Amino acid sequence: MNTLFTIAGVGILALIAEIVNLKRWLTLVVILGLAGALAFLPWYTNHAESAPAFNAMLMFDGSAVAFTWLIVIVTVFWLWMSAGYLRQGEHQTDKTSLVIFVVLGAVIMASFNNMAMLFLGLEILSLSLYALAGSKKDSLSSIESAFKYFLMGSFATGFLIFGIALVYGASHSFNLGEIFNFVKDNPDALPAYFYAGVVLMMVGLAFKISSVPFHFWAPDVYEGAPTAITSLMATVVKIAAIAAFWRIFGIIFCLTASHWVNIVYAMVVLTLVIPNITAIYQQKVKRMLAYSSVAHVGYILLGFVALANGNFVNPLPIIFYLAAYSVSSLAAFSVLIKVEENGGSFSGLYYRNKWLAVTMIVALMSMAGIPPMAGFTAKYLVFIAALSANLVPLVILAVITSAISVYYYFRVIIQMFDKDGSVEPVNVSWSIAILNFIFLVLMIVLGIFPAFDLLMRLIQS
Amino acid sequence: MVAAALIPLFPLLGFLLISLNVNRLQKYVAATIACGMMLLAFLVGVYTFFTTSGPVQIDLFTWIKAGSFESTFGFLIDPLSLIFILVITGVGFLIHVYSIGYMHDDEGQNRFFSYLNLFVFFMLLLVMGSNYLIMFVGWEGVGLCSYLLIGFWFRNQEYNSAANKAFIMNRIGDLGMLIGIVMIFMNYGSLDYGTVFGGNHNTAITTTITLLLFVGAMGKSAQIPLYTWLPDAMAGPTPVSALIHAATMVTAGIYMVVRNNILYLMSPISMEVIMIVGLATALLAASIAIAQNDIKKVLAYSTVSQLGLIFVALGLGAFTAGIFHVVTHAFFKALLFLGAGSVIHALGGEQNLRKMGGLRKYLPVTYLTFIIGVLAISGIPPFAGFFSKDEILAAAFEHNKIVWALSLLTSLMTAFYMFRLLFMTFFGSERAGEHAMSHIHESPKSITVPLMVLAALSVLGGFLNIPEALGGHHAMANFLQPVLAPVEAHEANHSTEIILMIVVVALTLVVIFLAYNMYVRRNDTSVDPEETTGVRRVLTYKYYVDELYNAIIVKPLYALSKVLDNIVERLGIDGIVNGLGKTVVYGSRGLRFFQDGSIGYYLFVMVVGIILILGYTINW
Amino acid sequence: MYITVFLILFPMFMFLLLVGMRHKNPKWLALGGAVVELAVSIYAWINFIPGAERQFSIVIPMPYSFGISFNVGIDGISLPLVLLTTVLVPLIILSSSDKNFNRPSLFYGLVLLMQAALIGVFTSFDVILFYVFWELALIPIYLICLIWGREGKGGKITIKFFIYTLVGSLLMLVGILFVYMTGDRPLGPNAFSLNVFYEIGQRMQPGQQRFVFWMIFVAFAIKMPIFPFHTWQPDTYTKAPTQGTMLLSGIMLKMGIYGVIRWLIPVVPFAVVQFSNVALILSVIGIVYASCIALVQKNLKTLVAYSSIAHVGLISAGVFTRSIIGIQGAMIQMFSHGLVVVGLFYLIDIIEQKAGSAEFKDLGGIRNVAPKFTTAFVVIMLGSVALPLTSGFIGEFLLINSLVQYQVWIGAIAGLTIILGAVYMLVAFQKAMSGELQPGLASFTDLSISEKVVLYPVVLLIIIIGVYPGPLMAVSESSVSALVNSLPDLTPFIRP
Amino acid sequence: MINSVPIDYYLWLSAILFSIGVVGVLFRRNGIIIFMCIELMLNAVNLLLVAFSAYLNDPAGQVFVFFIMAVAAAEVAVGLAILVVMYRGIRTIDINVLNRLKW
Amino acid sequence: MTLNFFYFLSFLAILAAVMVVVSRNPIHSVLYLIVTFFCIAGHYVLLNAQFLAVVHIIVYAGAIMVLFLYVIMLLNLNRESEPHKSTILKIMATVCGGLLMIVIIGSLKGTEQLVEARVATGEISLVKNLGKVMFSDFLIPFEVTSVLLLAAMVGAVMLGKSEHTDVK
Repeated sequence: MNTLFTIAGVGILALIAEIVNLKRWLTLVVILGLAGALAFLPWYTNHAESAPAFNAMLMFDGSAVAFTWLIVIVTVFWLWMSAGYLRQGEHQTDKTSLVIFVVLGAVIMASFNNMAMLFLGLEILSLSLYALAGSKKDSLSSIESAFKYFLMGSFATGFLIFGIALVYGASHSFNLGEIFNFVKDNPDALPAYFYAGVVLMMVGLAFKISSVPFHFWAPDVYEGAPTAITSLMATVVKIAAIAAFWRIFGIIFCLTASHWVNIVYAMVVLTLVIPNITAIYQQKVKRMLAYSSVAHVGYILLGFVALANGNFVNPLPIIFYLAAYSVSSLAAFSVLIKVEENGGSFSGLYYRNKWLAVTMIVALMSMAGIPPMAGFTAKYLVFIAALSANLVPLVILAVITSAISVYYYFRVIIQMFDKDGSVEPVNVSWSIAILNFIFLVLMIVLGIFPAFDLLMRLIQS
Repeated sequence: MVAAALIPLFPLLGFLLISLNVNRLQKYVAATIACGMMLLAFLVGVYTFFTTSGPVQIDLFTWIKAGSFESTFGFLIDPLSLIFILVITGVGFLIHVYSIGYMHDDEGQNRFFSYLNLFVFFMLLLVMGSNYLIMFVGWEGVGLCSYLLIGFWFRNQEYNSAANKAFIMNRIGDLGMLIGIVMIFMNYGSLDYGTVFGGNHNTAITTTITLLLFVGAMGKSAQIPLYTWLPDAMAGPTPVSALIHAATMVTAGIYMVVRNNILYLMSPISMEVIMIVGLATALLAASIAIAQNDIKKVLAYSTVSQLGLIFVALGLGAFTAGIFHVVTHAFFKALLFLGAGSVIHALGGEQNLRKMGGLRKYLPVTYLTFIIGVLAISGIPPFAGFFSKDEILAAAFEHNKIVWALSLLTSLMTAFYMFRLLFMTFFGSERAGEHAMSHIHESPKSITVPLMVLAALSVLGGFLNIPEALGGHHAMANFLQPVLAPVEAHEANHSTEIILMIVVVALTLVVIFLAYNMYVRRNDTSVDPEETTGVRRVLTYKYYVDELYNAIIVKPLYALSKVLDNIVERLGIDGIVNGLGKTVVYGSRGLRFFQDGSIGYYLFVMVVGIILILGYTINW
Repeated sequence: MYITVFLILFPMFMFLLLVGMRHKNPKWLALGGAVVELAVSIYAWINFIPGAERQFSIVIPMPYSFGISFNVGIDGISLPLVLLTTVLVPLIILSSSDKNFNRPSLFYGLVLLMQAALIGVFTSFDVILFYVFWELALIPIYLICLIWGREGKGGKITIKFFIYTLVGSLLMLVGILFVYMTGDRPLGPNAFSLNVFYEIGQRMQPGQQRFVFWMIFVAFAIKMPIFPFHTWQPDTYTKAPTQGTMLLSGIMLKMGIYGVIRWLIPVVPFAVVQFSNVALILSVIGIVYASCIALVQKNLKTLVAYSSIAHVGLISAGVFTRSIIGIQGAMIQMFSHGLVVVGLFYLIDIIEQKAGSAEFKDLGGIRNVAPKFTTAFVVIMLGSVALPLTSGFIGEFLLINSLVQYQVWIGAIAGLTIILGAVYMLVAFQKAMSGELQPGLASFTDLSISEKVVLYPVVLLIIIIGVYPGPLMAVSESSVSALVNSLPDLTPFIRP
Repeated sequence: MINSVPIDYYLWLSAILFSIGVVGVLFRRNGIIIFMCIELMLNAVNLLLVAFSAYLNDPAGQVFVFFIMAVAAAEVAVGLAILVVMYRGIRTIDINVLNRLKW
Repeated sequence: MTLNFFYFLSFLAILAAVMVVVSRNPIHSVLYLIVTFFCIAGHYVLLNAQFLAVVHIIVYAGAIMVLFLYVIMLLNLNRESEPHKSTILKIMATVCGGLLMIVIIGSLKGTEQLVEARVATGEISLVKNLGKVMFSDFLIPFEVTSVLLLAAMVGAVMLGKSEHTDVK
């Protein structure tokens, strides 16, 4: 809770920085501030401690704490990585504070206990992102992506709140605990419009997590937005959206799972197949990563379905998947940013900067799910969960699509070893080199020593 | 007794010494090593022969062991193997000596001797092995050496093809044999001769086993249908033809059948098959031999024919007669080949009979020894072939008159084509080219001495096993007694036997006269084989068997392979795999158009999705 | 007990050393590492007590991971393959001594990483660990093929190879996890250990076993490869750099066979009984099919590639008989095939370097100028056609033996390999080596020292193993019998 | 007073308004009008919430409407800013012109 | 009486909403939307939510729609120049909207038993009650709203501020 205030304070501090001329050290200050926010976050919680707070508006239970940790840590890495982007142009403080607001929204989405908080958190996150997506004002693509994101995002929000309204009408409350109890007490007497509300909320959130068929915005927006913001969307925003999805459907509506789980099935199948196949033909690495990001949602949802289906209330596979994916994705984007600064071509990258290429290879392999990288362990956990819920056909489909995904990931690798490509060396600052090295280590260490038990303790639900 | 283990060791040593230093050794050193090793092996063989009483088994080490399967690397010294050891090392030694002269000018002489030594090693393994697997080692090993030696002059691709053909046809037989061996193991739990022969026999299984083993023999001993490699094998140097493709290797099949006589006697069907195959081969090959014009081809078909005859004997249960004929055949056929080699050597490589003639005054030693060989093979008493062949005919007569008649026919054809060969080579007009005639000379000592020794053996070899009808004691039969299954001996009475002999000899003489009439008096050599017609043409072209095999096996196999490669593999299997990949890529190309960049369209799809989802939910 | 750990980690360490730092002579450093590895593995062989027990084993539970442990050891089935790997890798490194790759340290580093992964595969006794090494082995070989291969831009064939094998292994992962999920799902340090895995697997319902069988079988079938999963192989072998081809054909495809022996047959014995006929028939079809195709190849390299499919078909057929003889035959034949195929590919590499092509139309008469080369070629070829007293014979005899015992006709058809194998090898030899010297080959030199250093050990080993296979076979004997005897009694299922 | 109108009527009304908003979004190409239609959708939701709040006798629903209003205002601010920037760039607010990013 | 008023307001709201969609001139759309908002405000009054109705009119009609109008004027968009979508698309859009309406209305079943459980009074809508709820239970969301508005402001300012660079 104090975490929230600290984050908000950091955001405002970033704005003030414009006035007090703190720009040079802004990123560092913000990182420290976020680290301070983490200090208020418990290492782990158990049930007794995870009481709802602030008139039951927020609840930092196990999964919320885990998601928050993940969000803040990823943001710290992101800030480290994107210091260059933030410093570009005139709006350093604006962009920084908007990013912090995104994080604030994300944390709210991970810890809300009331539909109002969900809505507000989502909107803080979205509005800041709309602006950030368009922050490269001299680029038409950036503006187009901001507009697309904005228009479709608000449209989807309409459905989300329509759903919230219907659920409220049926359950008489916005409080998650009360809704849960209401569902529990009236298992058979739920009105039809309650279910309509549930699926409309699902639509709204599915848009945010960019699951097929509500994913269309994602590739375009990811491609058009400044690369650093794209990576923010692919990591922090995705984590927040999934956290919200988990909170709503994994916890509150899990008792009615039989009414909506088939829809998620269908979304899983579509999300596994369509983006994975579409990504193959992409010519731009950034757009390919966008499709890959959508495709990964398929695996996450697979884990989600498995949990919902198996009455297994531990989001560990999802959290781990998000962590692994975020690290790999950040690593890939960090390389992409450097490459874009140097002409934008990956060809011959290995000969131009070995470590950058190695980071990219490991990142791509991790995303493709090849052991011993983190992505493999993540997929492993998801598959285990899915198998325990007897979702064998879905697992086989997931396996096949992840083999397909190798094709587009490896096309980049192939390009990096292209001998006829550009030879102009790519220079990387020390700070980014260290960051990449940390990513590299993390991707491998998370793969080999996934620290499941640690996470388990963290979640404890 | 361990000394016997040295017998194969010497040639192996020779092989290693020569082959590891093939470029460093002087020619005469290599030749000396090779011949010396052969002599040592022969001497040890003789020593063993005189010191051994009864079968002795020498186990060296466990070779292969896997689960219940165990096979030792060991030797079995018994009368049967001793006879073969002596023939192999003895004749082998002579042929080594002969090769010194014959291969003197060849740059690959050292290589040649190393191969020869290797061959002898494998041949000894074959006959000395104490179990089927060691026999099989030798069996395949001699095939390898045969391959290497047929293709010895590797610049000539035809020779290489002949070598390949030999190896592959042998391998076809070997597969049958291998499966037979495995079935032996399955049914007897061991591959040791002793265990197998003493095991429980089941007629049906034994029949299968023996037939499969005989398939191996068909390949190695050039029987129908796997005989066509042997005439082609004449591509190798002549000593090779003498040693491998006449005297020793091709008799491996006979050795194998005799070695397994206990099994074969269990299975009348197999015996019948062997006899019929042998008889058919004998007739077929003999008839082809009549129309051949290549001196070595004639001898090759003669070998095939003689081997067929021996199989007739084996099929009739006359194992001793078979072995006896193997021994005498080794002597006179080696003699004939070496004689032919001498002629070829003298004529500078000419092998065509139609370009020979009248050579007796130029090559007196060769001529004389050759005549002995021809007489021996034609079965003129008292030369070696007479006794052995007579014994086969006697066995046939007793068994079945038709078999006898056909065997006799073979024998008469043998006499005919052998004398044809003799006459066309040494009699009549001198048809060789001037260039060849200008260089003609009698061969050196290293060639003629082995000829003479072999001639002597061809004269005397028959006395090893004089039939009782002629007052002998069947010395060889008695010697082989321990190896052979006891058979009810119901010999024809001696007078019948003697009458038969007289009839045979008389008919043979008639045939020889016929040949003389045709090829010396009428000098019937001017017919170009291309212009022949009718039966003669069919015979000249060897019944078109090679063409037939080519048409029904080789070509279809290649055609099938091409189809498999180009259609099934490329278009079919790989096509499916690549097709799947391409489908995904095309799918990608198509799917990405759904992402057409227009917000209106995106929203539209979203709404459709929502309608479907809501519709699904309220219908719940 | 640290021998195994050393064997796995030392090449990894060498990999890091090679990739992470600059070296003047990465080739020799890598060779040194490989030789140390060989020495250690021989030390392990000497200290190996013949028997079925797992030795040099160590179990380290991985911190914070559900029951996955670093569970490695060496038993009779592992040791021959470990030896094969440690013998071949130095030879493979040596075989490149005349080549100047660009980025040599990366190349040799990857070769050693590959070695580590392969040894990991052969020594893992934890199924997840096995899987991780299995996949890890794919990465270096992929990169080797990609960076130093002969393929132009795009790397289509390499990626086909990678994805094809990856599909298989991912399905295997599904199978593995399925087995785990049907068990009690313990979280202890041995949750995924071999014995637990066997136990769960053997208790599964027939339907579950069938499912798991197909999931796992496909992975191994692709890796080996068994007909009709083989089409990645000839292309990859042709396009990979020779050292990559050697790694692939010499060692990597043994992973599939090893997998069947260790991770398929004992895990789902009922399903194996039920489907072994299918597997056998596929293998046997593969033998004949690949041999036929080899017959009409116009290039030595593809010919050997197809011959490899045929030989492996025989091995897998033998393994699926589930008899001691068959599996022992497979063990020895794996070793032999590794030697032979590495030798053959090296010979072809020499031809390609000196003649500029491995197409038959450009070759002929090499015998005239290169007798030592010819001798090596002949011996290795004879090993390939399984002539007695070469290592190939021991294996093929035992394999055909087991097949004939299983079903005479299957044995007979599988036995066609000894005929067809002879046909295509001899014809290839004739076309490439015999005849008149092709005018373009006049400069073909005989073996150089560095070539001898590779070929002579191969030749010697082929003959030594052929003459005296005892020591090698004794290593695996009791492990194989223990494995076969531990299978549940399935007599009622055999030959219904 | 309120009970004389069945709540279903309000639900239907808000559903109809919401759907009209959706139709408008799909119907028009003018960015600003699409945006207005989205506002219409939000208002439909507001109506729904107020109706529920009144019939359930629960003030929370109405409080939620305040939040929606606040969000709508914020959205309009950001949205119109984006729209203006876009207009500066491409001199139109026709959404169909926006397809640089595709495939 | 109330019911009739309800019908009238509803009819007007729907009509105005339809006009928003079909009007060619953006200005007209804005004006129709304002009409709709007023009707909705009327519904709020009918529902006893008078305070909300007032706020609604102030925020929407007074602030938001003015902003819209301002932008339309600023960008000089008050022409009927919008190239319309093709007829088939329009039909599809209408069909889709109709279908959506049907499924939503179809899902709005089963309201009876829940609503009748409570006695509705007008008291909840009093400013006093709303304020209590807002500043006790919903305090945090209220505070968070300030962050939301701040974020929107920062975003809008950042986007709106011209950087004196040419758009590429």
